[in-house]
Amino acid sequence: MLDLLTQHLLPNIGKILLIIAILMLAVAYLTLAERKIIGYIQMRIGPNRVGPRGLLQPIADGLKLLLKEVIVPSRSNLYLFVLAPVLAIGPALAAWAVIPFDAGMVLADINAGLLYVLAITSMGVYGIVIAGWASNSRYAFLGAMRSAAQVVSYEIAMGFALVGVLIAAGSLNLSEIVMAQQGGIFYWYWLPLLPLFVVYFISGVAETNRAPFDIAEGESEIVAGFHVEYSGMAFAIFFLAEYADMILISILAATLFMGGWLSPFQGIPVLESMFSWVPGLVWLLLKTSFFLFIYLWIRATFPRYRYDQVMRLGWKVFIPVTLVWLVIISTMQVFDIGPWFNDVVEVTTS
Amino acid sequence: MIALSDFLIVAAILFSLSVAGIFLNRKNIIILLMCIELMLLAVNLNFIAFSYFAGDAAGQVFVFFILTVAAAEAAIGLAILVVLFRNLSTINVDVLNRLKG
Amino acid sequence: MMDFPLLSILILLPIIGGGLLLFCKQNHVLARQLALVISLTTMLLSFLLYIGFDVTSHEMQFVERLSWIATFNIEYYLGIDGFSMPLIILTTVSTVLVVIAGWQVIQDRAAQYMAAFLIMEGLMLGVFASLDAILFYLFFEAMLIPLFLVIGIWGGPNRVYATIKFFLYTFFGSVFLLIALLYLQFQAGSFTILDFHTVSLTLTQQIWIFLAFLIAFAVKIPMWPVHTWLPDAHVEAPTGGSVILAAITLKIGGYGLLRFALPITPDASMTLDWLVIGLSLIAIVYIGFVALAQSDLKKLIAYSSIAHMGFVTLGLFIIFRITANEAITIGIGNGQVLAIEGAMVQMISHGFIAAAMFLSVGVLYDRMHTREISAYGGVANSMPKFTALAVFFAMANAGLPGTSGFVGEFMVILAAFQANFWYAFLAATTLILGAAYTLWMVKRVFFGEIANDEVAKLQDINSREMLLLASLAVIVLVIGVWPDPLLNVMHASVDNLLLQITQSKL
Amino acid sequence: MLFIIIGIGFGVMPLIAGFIIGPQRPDAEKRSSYECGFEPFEDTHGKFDVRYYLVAILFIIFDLEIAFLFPWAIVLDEIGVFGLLAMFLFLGILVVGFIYEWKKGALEWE
Amino acid sequence: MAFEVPNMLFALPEMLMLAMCCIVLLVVAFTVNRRINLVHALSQLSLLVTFLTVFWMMGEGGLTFSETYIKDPLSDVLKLAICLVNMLVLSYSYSYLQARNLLQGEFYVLALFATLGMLVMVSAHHFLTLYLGLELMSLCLYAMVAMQRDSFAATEAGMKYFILGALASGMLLYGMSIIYGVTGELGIQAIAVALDTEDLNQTVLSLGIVFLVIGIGFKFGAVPFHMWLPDVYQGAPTAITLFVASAPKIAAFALLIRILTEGMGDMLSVWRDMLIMLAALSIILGNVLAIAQSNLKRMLAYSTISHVGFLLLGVLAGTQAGYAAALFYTLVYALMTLGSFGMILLLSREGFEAEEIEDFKGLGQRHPWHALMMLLLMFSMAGIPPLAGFYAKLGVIKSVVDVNLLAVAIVAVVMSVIGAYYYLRVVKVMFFDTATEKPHIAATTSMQYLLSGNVLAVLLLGLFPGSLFALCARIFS
Repeated sequence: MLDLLTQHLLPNIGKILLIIAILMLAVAYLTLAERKIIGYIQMRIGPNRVGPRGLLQPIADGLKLLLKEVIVPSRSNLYLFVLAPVLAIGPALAAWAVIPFDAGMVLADINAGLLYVLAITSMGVYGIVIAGWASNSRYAFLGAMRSAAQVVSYEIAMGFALVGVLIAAGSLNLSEIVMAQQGGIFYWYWLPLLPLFVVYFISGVAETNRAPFDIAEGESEIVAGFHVEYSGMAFAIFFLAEYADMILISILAATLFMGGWLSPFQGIPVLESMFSWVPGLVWLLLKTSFFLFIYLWIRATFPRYRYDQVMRLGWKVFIPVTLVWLVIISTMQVFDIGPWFNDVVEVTTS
Repeated sequence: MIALSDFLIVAAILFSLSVAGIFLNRKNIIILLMCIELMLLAVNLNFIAFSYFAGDAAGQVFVFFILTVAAAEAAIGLAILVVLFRNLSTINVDVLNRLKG
Repeated sequence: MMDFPLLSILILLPIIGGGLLLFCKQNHVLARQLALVISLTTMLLSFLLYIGFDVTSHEMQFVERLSWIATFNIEYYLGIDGFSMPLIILTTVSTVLVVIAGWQVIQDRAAQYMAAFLIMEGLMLGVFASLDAILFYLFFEAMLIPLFLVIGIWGGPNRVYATIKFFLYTFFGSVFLLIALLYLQFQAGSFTILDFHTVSLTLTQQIWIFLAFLIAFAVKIPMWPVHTWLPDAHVEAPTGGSVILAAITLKIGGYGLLRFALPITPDASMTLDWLVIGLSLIAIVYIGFVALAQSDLKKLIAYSSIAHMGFVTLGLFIIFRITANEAITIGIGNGQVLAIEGAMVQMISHGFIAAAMFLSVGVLYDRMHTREISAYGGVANSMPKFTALAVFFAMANAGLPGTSGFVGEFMVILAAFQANFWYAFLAATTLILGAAYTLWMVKRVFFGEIANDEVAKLQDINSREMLLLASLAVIVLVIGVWPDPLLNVMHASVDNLLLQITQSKL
Repeated sequence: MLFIIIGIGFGVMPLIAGFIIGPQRPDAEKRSSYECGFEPFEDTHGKFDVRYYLVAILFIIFDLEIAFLFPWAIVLDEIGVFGLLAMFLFLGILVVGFIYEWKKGALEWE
Repeated sequence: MAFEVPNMLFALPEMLMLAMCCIVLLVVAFTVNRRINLVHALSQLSLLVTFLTVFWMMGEGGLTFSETYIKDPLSDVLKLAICLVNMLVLSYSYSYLQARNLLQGEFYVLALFATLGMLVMVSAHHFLTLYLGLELMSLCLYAMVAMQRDSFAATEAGMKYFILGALASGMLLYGMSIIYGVTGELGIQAIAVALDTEDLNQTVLSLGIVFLVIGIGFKFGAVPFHMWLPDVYQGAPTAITLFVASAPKIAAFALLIRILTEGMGDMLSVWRDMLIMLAALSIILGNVLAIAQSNLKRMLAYSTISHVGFLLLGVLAGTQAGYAAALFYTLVYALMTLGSFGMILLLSREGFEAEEIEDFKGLGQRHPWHALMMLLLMFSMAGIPPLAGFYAKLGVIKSVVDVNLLAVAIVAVVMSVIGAYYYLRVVKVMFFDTATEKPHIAATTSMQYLLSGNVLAVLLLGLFPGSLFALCARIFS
């Protein structure tokens, strides 16, 4: 028992805390990055008072939220009200367990990794619905319903997109999926699965309720969505969850469609050796950052969708597109068409 | 580790709970629906336990299908509930008493 | 024996004809004429049957045998012997009478009325002719449907109660019959009644089967204490219904005992004969007294029917007692033969007499629309011809020598003497009781002062009614003085039956 | 799996911290739920648009379809053309249902 | 893992049905409701085509789809019956539904899918396929019952049906899971082999069978699992009651036969006692409670319960002849139910449901022909010869007598006398009471002809039951 504790449990706890700590930091600075980038896009400079160039701004924000009162509305259901943020953040963090950061650099190398991610992330919707319900407020409730509907709608398109990845890779293990994409930038799945990739990423944006799909918290319509009644740390947790999800979506996009930790220059004679010193983790983080940037870019660029447009896009565009593409690539896979599906890649990780 | 019988006992308890819930519940139809789901989950647990301990995948495949059907069932159940709610404006079990004899 | 399927034609002709009548909807005249033609044809065919019947043989005659439900080995198996022959004639003749009796009286849905009777006729003939147990049961039950409708649709004010009671009583009885038949099939391996006769059974089995038979047929006959449906049904039934009910359906009970209970379970019959004899005597004496107390004409006749049928059961089951008392022998022939033939004659004669009585009541009812004895009085004054006939029938009913009623009762009483003096004594009380209630009724209805204006205004019977009653009177008289043609037909069969019964199956 | 526990724990802790550190000065106005200037007058757990419900149902159905696609996708190479056609049939039926709901307006908002 | 291509041909009827289902669904989706005639015709066509296919393919059979699917004489006959019955149901329902504004495409879609479920169920030879077929059928039926959305009774009936139906499925599944645990198999044949050859834990096995029997009892509506049946029959619109009452019973029969006799045949001694209890209770309670009803649909529901009891008699005999008799009973029951609910449909018109027994008052004068038809049906249900119902009862009672369960047989026949009472009441109302009004009959002529044909079939089967009996017997030999 003690053995189990020291040999197994403690190191893992350590790793987990490490991941979370890094993640939190990332979230914190993602908020700063967001404000900065959008600021620059809009020809302004963004936060610059706290610390050099505003670098301490996220810390200050966090402290402020920590010191604020958590108001529990008088007519809400206390348990559910408290449970909701926990349910929101829990899955957002737990999904990280199976993300491979580099070859073998993964906390839990389970076979059904992708399934796990999908399962865990879809639990996030509970947080939203419960928050809306527990608040017992018109706006919160409406916002919760809307975002829940939106999240589940896009989850389908996302699921179909992931099935495409599965067909191509023939495995649910995220590491194996990455390994299956070996061979350089053109062997990554973004190319053969281009429609699915696009659908996936846009769905990811919608999943996280980010602009331009942020109708659930559209200030002009329903004030702030499901967490309108939350304040202080409780709000902070939702906030954290949202950004953690963003990062998760990005890193998954990198893993599934962009070859994860693989170098983009694999197979290209000169460049391959030139960049071989770069650790896989860096590639992965670069790719992730790229997607995060796109997130922000989109937010700064696009106007908000109307709700019916959101749903229409999800159901009437994405689902048919993914279905058609699934048929195409499964046929390609079975009849070995194209360079991507010729062989099942031998995976060295055990 | 956890033995087969433990799984079965848990499943049996869940199953009994759901059946008891269906028969004792006099308040809310939604709870009835939940009991039905719980019942199916108990069955699933049974299947998975058996299939795992027997090393036979068929049970797990069955679970897959049960889940699917359960979803469809829930869909229909909720649809009927909505229709009933429109007629009744309540989801109390007690009001289901117009048909008697 | 004959290639010509006479029995089938006999059964099917009225059924199909009845079915056709249903299409005559509103055309009453056509319906009546068609019904008469069909019933007459059937009657003539049944006479043909009689002519072709070989009286020396106890074998089944006019046999037709086809596979019907092969899976269960159920056959379409027809044939008649000395027991069925007279009953078939009785059926065909009665139907003609019923058709004529209903000629004018029935104005409401006449076609359907006639159709019901024709269909019923076919089914009853089927009962008497079938030699396959399931076929028998089929006719036996199916008969209930038209009778149910006849009483229910054309019956009196309390008809619903009466019909449902009648139906449920008989149906209840017959389901036990079904179980018994199924059990027998399980034992014998086929549904043929003749095979049932030879199957060997233990006493316990026999007793159970016997009880099942008894329940089924006792309800039908009916025996006390399951008789209560009969007065109700008779009272509510239209005249034709009463006639058929009294003349034929009751006989099916007796026929059933003869065909099933006695030969199949002889040992049980012997063991339990005290039961049947006891019930029969109760029926004869007690019901006789009940009849005395009746104020309703039809009820009176109904109760008298029950008493008379008591003779039938008495005659059938007394045979076992006769064996025990072989020492005392009186009069003609073997006592056992006397008992059984007496019972048969009683059945036939009661068939005609009861029919005549009900027709007579019908005549009165059509004119006065009441059956209360107290509403009549002095009918003889306004209806002399009718009174003459009716009084004759009443005498026959009471068992006046020279009428058929006397022959049967006398034979049974004689046989009873061979068994036990007290049986005979109790049975003989019926002569007194019968005379008492019949004659008292006759006195109150036909003689004395004219009770009221309506009686005074009564029209005497028309030629149609005259024809009906007169022909019946002739039959009653003929059987009364010359029963040989009737007895001859059954001798061989009776002997054979006795042979079977006296051989223990154990 | 440990991760899940810790993840949840990580959610709980700051919440507690927030409760402890943050001031607790509730008053009626503050605790009433947000409305545009007036008092909330009814329980909001009442009716909601049936279309949300519809979306939920459709989601369940499609999500399960995806669940069926997952194992199929993985072993696609092994089950070959027959497996492919079987799944096409499956998807075909799915599409029929999809067309039906589309035509029936289940996907329309506003 | 090599996949051999299964013999698709054995499932051809189902595939055709599925294809037609999809086509009808699309037609419904793309046309407005005014084209309902087209949908009706298409639905009938699909049933007909399926019927013909089954007919054409009769004969050879066997297992296919990895032993999950079977085509044998039993499945052929039941499929033919299901298609035929449903064709009649659709024809009968047309005017009724039209008058109530229920004649929507969805009705046909649900009906066809339910039919598909039944077909699958009938051919299923594996717990999984059995379950899927059952649920496909049940789910459609739940929805159909609740289809009349503005009717309180219909929705309530739908809810009850749903809850108890789902409960039944749960029970059935739990039983299946236990059987799976004990035998390690899910295929009916494999289970039978395992029971035959292996030494298994009898206690647990019995427990599993208890749940299976409870589940089947629920689906059939056998006492004490009958609670849903009267409510559903009464609450649902009559046309849908007709649908629910007829063909699904045929499919349920397949469920019973496949699970208990083909799968658990070796455990006869275990399930027989349970079935005896179910059958006896059903017969007693069904008949007794039916007497108290004034609503014809409800009365027929209780009568159905008693019929279920009778049907179980044949199965619990555990002999080939018993199964054959039960099959015969099922088919005849379907025919009689069709007829009697058809009569209710026939007499119903816009704004008037002829579902109270009183509504039949004086039918004998108003419409003698229809009254005669109803009369034959009622007598047939009561088991009076020479109608088909008699032979149905004869067969099952004979089979229990043959295995020496005389007490059961006696209970059954005595109760059938009580049963006769309430059937007679209908006849009494029709013929002995005088009509208060004389409404016309709104139903189409073709429906009237079909209905008459249906009833005459009951009569004809009563006169010449031999061939159908022989057919049933051949299936189980």
